[in-house]
Amino acid sequence: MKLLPGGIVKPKTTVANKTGAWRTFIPIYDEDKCKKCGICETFCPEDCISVDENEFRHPDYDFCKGCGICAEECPADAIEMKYEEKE
Amino acid sequence: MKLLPGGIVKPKTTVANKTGAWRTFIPIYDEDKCKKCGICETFCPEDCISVDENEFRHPDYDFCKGCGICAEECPADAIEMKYEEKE
Amino acid sequence: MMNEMQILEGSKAVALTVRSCRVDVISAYPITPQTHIVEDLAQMVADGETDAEYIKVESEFSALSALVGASAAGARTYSSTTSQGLALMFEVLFNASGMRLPIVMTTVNRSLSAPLSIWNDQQDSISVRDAGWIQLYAENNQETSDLLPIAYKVAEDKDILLPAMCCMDGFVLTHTFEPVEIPEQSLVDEFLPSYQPKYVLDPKNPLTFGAYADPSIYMEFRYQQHDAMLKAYEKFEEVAKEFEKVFGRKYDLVEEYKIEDAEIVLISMGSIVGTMKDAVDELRKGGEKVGILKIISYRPFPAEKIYEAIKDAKVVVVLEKDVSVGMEGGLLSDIKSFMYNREDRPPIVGFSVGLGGRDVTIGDIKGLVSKVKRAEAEEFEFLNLRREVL
Amino acid sequence: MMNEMQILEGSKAVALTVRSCRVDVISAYPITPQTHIVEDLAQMVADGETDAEYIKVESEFSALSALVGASAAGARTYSSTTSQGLALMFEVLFNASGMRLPIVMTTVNRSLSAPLSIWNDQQDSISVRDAGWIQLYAENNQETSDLLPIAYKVAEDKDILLPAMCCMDGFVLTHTFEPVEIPEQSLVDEFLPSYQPKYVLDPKNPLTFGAYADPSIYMEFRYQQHDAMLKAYEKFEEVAKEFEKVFGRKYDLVEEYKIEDAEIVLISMGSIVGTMKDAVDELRKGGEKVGILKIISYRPFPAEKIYEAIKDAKVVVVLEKDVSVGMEGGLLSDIKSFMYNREDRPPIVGFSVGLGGRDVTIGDIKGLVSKVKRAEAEEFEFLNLRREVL
Amino acid sequence: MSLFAQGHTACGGCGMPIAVKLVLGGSGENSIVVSPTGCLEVTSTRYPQSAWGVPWIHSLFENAAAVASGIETALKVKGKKANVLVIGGDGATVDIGIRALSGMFERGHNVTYVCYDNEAYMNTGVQRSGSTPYGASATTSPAGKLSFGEDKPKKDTPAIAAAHGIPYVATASVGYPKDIVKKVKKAQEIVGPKYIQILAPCPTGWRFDGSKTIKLAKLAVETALFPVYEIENGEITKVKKIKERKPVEEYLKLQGRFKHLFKENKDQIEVIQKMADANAEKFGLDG
Amino acid sequence: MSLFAQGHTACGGCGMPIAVKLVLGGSGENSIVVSPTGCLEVTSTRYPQSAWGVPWIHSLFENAAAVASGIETALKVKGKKANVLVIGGDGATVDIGIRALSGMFERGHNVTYVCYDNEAYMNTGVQRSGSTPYGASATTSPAGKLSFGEDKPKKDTPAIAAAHGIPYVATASVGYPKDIVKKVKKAQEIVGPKYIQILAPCPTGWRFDGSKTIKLAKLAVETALFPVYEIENGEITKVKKIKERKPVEEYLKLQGRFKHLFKENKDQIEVIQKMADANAEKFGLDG
Amino acid sequence: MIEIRFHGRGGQGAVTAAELLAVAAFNDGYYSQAFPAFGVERRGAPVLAFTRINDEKIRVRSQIYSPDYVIVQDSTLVKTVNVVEGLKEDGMVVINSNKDPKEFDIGREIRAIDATKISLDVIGRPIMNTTMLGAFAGATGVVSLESVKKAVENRFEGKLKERNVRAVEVAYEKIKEDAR
Amino acid sequence: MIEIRFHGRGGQGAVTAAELLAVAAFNDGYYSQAFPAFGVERRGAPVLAFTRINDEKIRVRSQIYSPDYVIVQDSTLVKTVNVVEGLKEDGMVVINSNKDPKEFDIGREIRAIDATKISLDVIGRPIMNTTMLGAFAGATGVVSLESVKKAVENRFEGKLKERNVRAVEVAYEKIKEDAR
Ligand SMILES: Cc1ncc(C[n+]2csc(CCOP(=O)(O)OP(=O)(O)O)c2C)c(N)n1
Ligand SMILES: Cc1ncc(C[n+]2csc(CCOP(=O)(O)OP(=O)(O)O)c2C)c(N)n1
Ligand code: SF4
Ligand code: SF4
Ligand code: SF4
Ligand code: SF4
Ligand code: SF4
Ligand code: SF4
Ligand SMILES: [Mg+2]
Ligand SMILES: [Mg+2]
Repeated sequence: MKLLPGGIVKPKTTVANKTGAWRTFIPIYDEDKCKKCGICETFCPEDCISVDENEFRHPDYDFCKGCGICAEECPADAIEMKYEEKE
Repeated sequence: MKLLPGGIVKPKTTVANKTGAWRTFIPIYDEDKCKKCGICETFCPEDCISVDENEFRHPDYDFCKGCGICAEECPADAIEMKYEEKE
Repeated sequence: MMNEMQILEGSKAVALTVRSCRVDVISAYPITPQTHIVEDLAQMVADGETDAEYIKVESEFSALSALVGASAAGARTYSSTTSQGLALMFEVLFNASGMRLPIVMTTVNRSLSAPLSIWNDQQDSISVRDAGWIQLYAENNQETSDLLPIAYKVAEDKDILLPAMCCMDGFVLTHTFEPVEIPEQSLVDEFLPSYQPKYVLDPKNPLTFGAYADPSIYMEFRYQQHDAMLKAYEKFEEVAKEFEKVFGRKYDLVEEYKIEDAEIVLISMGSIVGTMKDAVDELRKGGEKVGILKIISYRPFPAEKIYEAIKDAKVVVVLEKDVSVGMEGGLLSDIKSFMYNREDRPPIVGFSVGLGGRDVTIGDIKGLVSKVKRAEAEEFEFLNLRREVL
Repeated sequence: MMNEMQILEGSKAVALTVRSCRVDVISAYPITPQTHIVEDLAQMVADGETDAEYIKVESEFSALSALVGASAAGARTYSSTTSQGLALMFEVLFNASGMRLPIVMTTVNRSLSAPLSIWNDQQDSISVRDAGWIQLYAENNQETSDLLPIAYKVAEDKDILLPAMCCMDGFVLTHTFEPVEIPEQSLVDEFLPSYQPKYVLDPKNPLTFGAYADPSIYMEFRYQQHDAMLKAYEKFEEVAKEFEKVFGRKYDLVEEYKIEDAEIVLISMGSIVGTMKDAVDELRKGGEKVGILKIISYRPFPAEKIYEAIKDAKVVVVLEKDVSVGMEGGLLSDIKSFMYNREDRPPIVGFSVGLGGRDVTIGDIKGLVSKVKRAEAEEFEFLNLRREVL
Repeated sequence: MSLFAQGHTACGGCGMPIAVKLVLGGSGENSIVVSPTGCLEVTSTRYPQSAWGVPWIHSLFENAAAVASGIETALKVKGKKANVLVIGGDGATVDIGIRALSGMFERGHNVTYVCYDNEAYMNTGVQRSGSTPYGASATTSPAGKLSFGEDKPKKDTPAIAAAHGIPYVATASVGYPKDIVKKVKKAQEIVGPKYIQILAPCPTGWRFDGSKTIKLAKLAVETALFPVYEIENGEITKVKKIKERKPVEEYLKLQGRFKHLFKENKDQIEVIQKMADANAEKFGLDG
Repeated sequence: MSLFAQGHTACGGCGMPIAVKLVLGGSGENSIVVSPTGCLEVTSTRYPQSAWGVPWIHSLFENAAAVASGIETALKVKGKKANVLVIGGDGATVDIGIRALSGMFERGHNVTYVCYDNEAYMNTGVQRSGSTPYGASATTSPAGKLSFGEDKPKKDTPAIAAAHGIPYVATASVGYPKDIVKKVKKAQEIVGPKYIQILAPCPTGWRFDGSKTIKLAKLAVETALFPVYEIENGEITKVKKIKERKPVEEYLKLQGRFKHLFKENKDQIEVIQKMADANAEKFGLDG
Repeated sequence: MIEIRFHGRGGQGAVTAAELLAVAAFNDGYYSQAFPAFGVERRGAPVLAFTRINDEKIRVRSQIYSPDYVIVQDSTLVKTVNVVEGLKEDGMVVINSNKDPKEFDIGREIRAIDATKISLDVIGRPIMNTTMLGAFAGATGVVSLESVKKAVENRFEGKLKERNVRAVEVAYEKIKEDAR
Repeated sequence: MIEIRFHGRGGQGAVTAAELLAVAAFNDGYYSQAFPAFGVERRGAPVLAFTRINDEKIRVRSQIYSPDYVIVQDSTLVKTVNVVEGLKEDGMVVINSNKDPKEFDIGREIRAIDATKISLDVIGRPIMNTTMLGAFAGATGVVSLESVKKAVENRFEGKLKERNVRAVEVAYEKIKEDAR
């Protein structure tokens, strides 16, 4: 790739950077408990929680750093942080 | 005179600079009118008005620039600004 | 020709030319002796004589920073400063160049504090010679004007994209009334089309400007910038030719004066060259083979042209208004360094002259030449030092 | 010897040495990779381990400005910065030197934006080479420490009175743990007595500092400053001898490494010299007559010592971590310029290396030497450029 | 996906990207953002990658307000319209950048300046800033034998901004996301300089577990240590009332940066409580 | 002779040297003064002469507050005591020097910062500063076909200073000399940063006859365009009441810098009158 | 000269580990040098650190490209980073893992230790950098156990000091045991 | 080349006078140059300004040390400043004074005019810089009356324009008359 003068960069190109690998703990979502309130989504610093057709939330593990905010803030205790065995 | 490193200068050495020569108008003090209030002295930007033993004020013409503040502010109209014939 | 000329202050000539370059955004902070330029521009804005906006910043740091933003947003931009103001911009100078923004600035040349001095020398611009700015030096107020559209055209070229400063000696040029042919609007429009950058800050194409570079790539950005400056050498020549076509006035990176047969070549930049020309004429009358190489473009550095001009001289003398403390002048170093590995290289000596506004006369130049002829000049020295106070 | 040593981070070594120099006033602003130095100092202050006051300024501009005030009031002063911080200080750098205040600063070397880079090169300090500061460069953390008391002693000498920066490569030295013999307090006290300036801000002797100079006198102030820098050459030698007497470690303006019979002399400054030494040893094993001239003092410029060291070389190679955009490196220019009028002058080529933290290995040095030997090196080039992205 | 993309490299649990996505949510696509050096810039724009979905520019650490001034002016001359924002850290805003900021305020540029306040220089390793709160240990104002950490109260930057006579000043916290979006939207509708300071906890610098970011962002408000309010044309027009104000201890004890207060410097906790009480009083937070 | 000697080269009738001698009168011999670049520096310290009777130092235009911070700290370390003052112009204070000033305030240095306010950059030829009043014509905010001069209100620097939470802020005018001496004396007794802004008319820049300096210095106060007050620990503690408030016209018409208002821009005089009214209201000046 | 490269994640103390190893070697009477791969990495992101150990003064300043040893503090890194890059043919990897080292198919000698578990057990936190040093000492003999312990002792205070020293010992014994 | 030096006081418009003289010469078809002795002088302080007039382009930039003419706007300056310094032997001084020029014992030709009075009478203010130019043109013929008037016309507006032009004329006539 050739350098553009001054180092101009295309938008949203960090998506190539799979920060999911940084994770130690992983959030596990329990649809049975979920109230579809969207709080997890609002607070996720990685903005990596999407909504499916049934309004359930799903973290994108490619990017989720496992911070645990969603689990902490979920009013329904629908998210559990687990130590992730990645090997 | 040798330069001191950094250009250090002795205090109050501007007194060598006789700014009286700048004057176009000259303040003439009238002791008969003077109330000895000291207002002229307080306001003179050249700080060149002194007090004699009788508490009369005298401008130092070596420095007086002839601004006219003293004349303007004198509550007794004891000072008159005159065009100065210096030649 | 004479009747197309106006007689006016150098600062006014610059301000009028800036207007005719159809600058979009001006951002500047007042400082002696640059003030008249920006005051004239402010008055034009107040009178609706230009469409430019003038940002009345609170410091020179912000003056140039605002232009970084404006230029990235696609505006043609202008500033002017000098001395302490240029020094205060130092960090932004490198930044603007690294970001490859073709900002143009009139650098009025004045000495640097301490001690404070509002008078002319060229320490300010020469001390920022590393920063990646094109630097052009004017001898007279015709040049202070003409070099502006030339600077814009070189700077904005897609292969260059470097900021440029047009340097003019403080007071000596800014405050001098003399006849100048102000580039006419229609001709300027012909010569200098509006600025159409390829990449701008635009929500429709949301690019990121100024990403940082880790060790895997930083060096390449620096090289690119370095290379652009090298390319600006030929670009300047090309643009100067176009300028000549439109305006009839001829410029080059350097100007030679009575140099063909010269045994002593004097090199300098800026307004002092005028005085030197008169001195050379007088010396020539006395039979001395003296010539002048005037540097107009200090960056890009006109290396090959300098070489061609001085290779046959018996001795070369660089006169400049700066000193790298404990070393010598910047121009002297650049010239000697560039010539170092050449076979046919004349001896070169250098003088710091006119620091802090010390006047330089025709007599001074003649004295200096005679000192050099007598082989009494040191490799580098200060001209006209008052030894008695030291 | 080994058991008097400690192993610790370079930044810590510097901080401990600053403390042992009995600095009165510290003023600094954090910036990577200088942070550990000032954090260590802040902790010492918080723990009452030093009598110094630490002014937690809001910018580097104020950091140095505060020291201008403190130094004029008679305090021994210290700061540390790097890169953008040094650039931001630019105006104050000239000012502090012109005011002849012996402030000492650790300049951590880092590249300049744009593009932003927090990594090491020496563009920052080299680009302020005109400013009238003594500049010393350390190869390792023993030197980063030892050069501090030396710098104070030279700077504070009544014939010198110039500020000094001790330069250390960012990360490469600041963040490296290695064994260092920290100058012991009693020895430092012996070597470096307290600062007793002749003129200070004192109501009992109400002097005026920083008067401005008109054209009749400015040039003489500049010359005085220039002359002080020239004098610092011998002063450094003198002080280094005293240092050796007290601490047993020997310093000079330059250090020669395997240079006696060297046909190729490499010149550089800072931490890269360590890698170069290993490379030279390997090259020598292969029969190459290569040596190194390490510049410790870049300002004052060790002109004569450089001349002596390189005059018999077949070729000289300057490696440096900077570039004057469109020209070449500053050290290269200085050396070539200084040697220009000499008769016995070897060819000199230069390389910009390690810009923006690009790593330089033993292999790189060997490759560079072999390129020079094959006479394939250009007069000036960038080492290890990734051509594919250009 | 919002206008601030995934794959940025902020620490897990960082409050700053939460603030950024909310701010961009409020200002929308037609925005141009300027950021000074700091965690945001470093974690979002390492060449050749960028997290930004709107045009974004970085120049230096201390000049974002001036760069934004230039952009706004260029748009004006060119007859274009876009929301010009600065999003910068507290250090860039309240310390080294305050001259540029003050100038931008004074000149009346139509720019929304957002300061994400993580209360120290995080990018360089948690050195104090003017915005660091009293009692916090930072690397240049460390707790130590003679020191209980930062000994100056948090710089009141919103008050300084308001003293410039700008039309809109607000504070907010990532604990209250809708409030942020609302305030940014409101700011965009006002012509002139706007200043919004958003508390964005930093797990690394404050030393707490990243999952507690929102909790702390709320506690700072609930203890009245970080009052949330709006000032329009110099008048306080709205404050976020606190139902039951919590003792500052609840907030402090969760953070490593205040740990030392619970050992040698208990008296300082009372000082901090008084500061909270003063805030509550001044802004009428209780109730 | 006061501590500011004769032979300085300020224009005849300049208000600034009046302010300086009064300030030094208040602070006394045991003072150290820092001055930034400006009329004061240039008219008092041309090598090899100095008007100063106390130790004085100049470094640059924008760093006086930082230089003073360093001096104060050095004295502290050395165990010496002296009144450290800055005496600087409005440009040096409210524009280019405001970062250094803000930093000095925040750090709490024991320094009295005196701004002599002549409402423009006089030394360089009457360019606008942040302190230039609305409607004044200055060389970079000139009256012109499309312009009535400066179009931004005077920067409220005392309010900005007060927002920093410093213990003492005051305004004064050379029209009231005793007030200046009193305020400086008071400031010296308070530990911490003090800010005093003194109106000092400039006959050259405001374009009036030098004899009218005191008259104008009083009129500015009597019209409520330059309110005189003290703020202690954030509270307004004292204001100079105005017996019979004068219409702003009386003040404006004496000055060349406002001359254009009496031609094409009469409406702007009303705007200025409203500003004065607002000041009177805000500070309770009338009565 | 012995060259060691550390792979870890931001926040795991890889840089501290490299420094402590240098200190330990220094304690053993060697010259040593430790430094990070300077970067802007945040917590969780992959990071590198380096240590050199030598009989003579160390002058070279480049990064380490052909290490003799690689210490991997986080086995998940193996997936995203080529941890054996440049590792000498006869070099060795010491990895933090509860798996059988044979499962890592990396073409070099490899020794595994469940340092996270040991750290959790002994120190009470999953910070395993000191533990890994104990394991490294045990597996390689490059530095002595005593010197590692001394280095760790000087770095920590109070309870953490004891526990870290203990973790070093445990790991040292464990990896020696495993080798038997 | 003709070189003229102006002596005045800050605020008296010496710089403007030098400029107007250059403009007048330009109007007459010459090349010309005008510049101040750059300084920081305030109102009332002695100041200098310079004008050069030539048939060819003027290149020299130094100050003027050997003027052909000296114009003294304020006769009080004679006491403190050596106004004839460097003045050519055959040079001339034009001074603003109501005295008989013979009273000035300065060893050069001198012409006096009471410019202050003329200015007060004609312009209504004691600003005598344009008046002095009229006198200079009359006394020396270096520039034409017409060109001086044109220069002054272009510089001023409204009433000031007329009055200044008139002052130029009056002074021109007066000094010519005196010479008769
Ligand atoms: C002139 C200058 N000084 C110092 C720095 C170093 N620096 C970069 S970011 C930073 C701290 C940023 O703090 P803040 O603005 O609060 O943002 P944060 O990192 O906390 O998000 C510092 C000190 C710099 N880049 N430029
Ligand atoms: C960095 C820098 N920018 C600009 C200047 C030029 N300058 C010197 S004094 C001055 C104006 C001073 O104004 P103020 O502070 O109000 O003081 P005054 O002259 O009005 O007394 C300016 C713009 C400078 N010296 N340094
Ligand atoms: S916060 Fe909990 S309840 Fe709400 S959407 Fe997310 S998972 Fe469901
Ligand atoms: S753990 Fe953190 S990063 Fe992962 S989805 Fe939840 S909030 Fe987002
Ligand atoms: S005229 Fe002015 S300078 Fe002279 S004495 Fe009166 S007040 Fe002072
Ligand atoms: S002001 Fe007038 S009355 Fe008062 S002392 Fe002076 S001359 Fe006398
Ligand atoms: S250091 Fe703090 S502010 Fe910076 S990215 Fe990490 S958590 Fe966020
Ligand atoms: S210009 Fe104004 S402030 Fe400056 S010296 Fe003259 S009157 Fe005083
Ligand atoms: Mg921050
Ligand atoms: Mg002012």
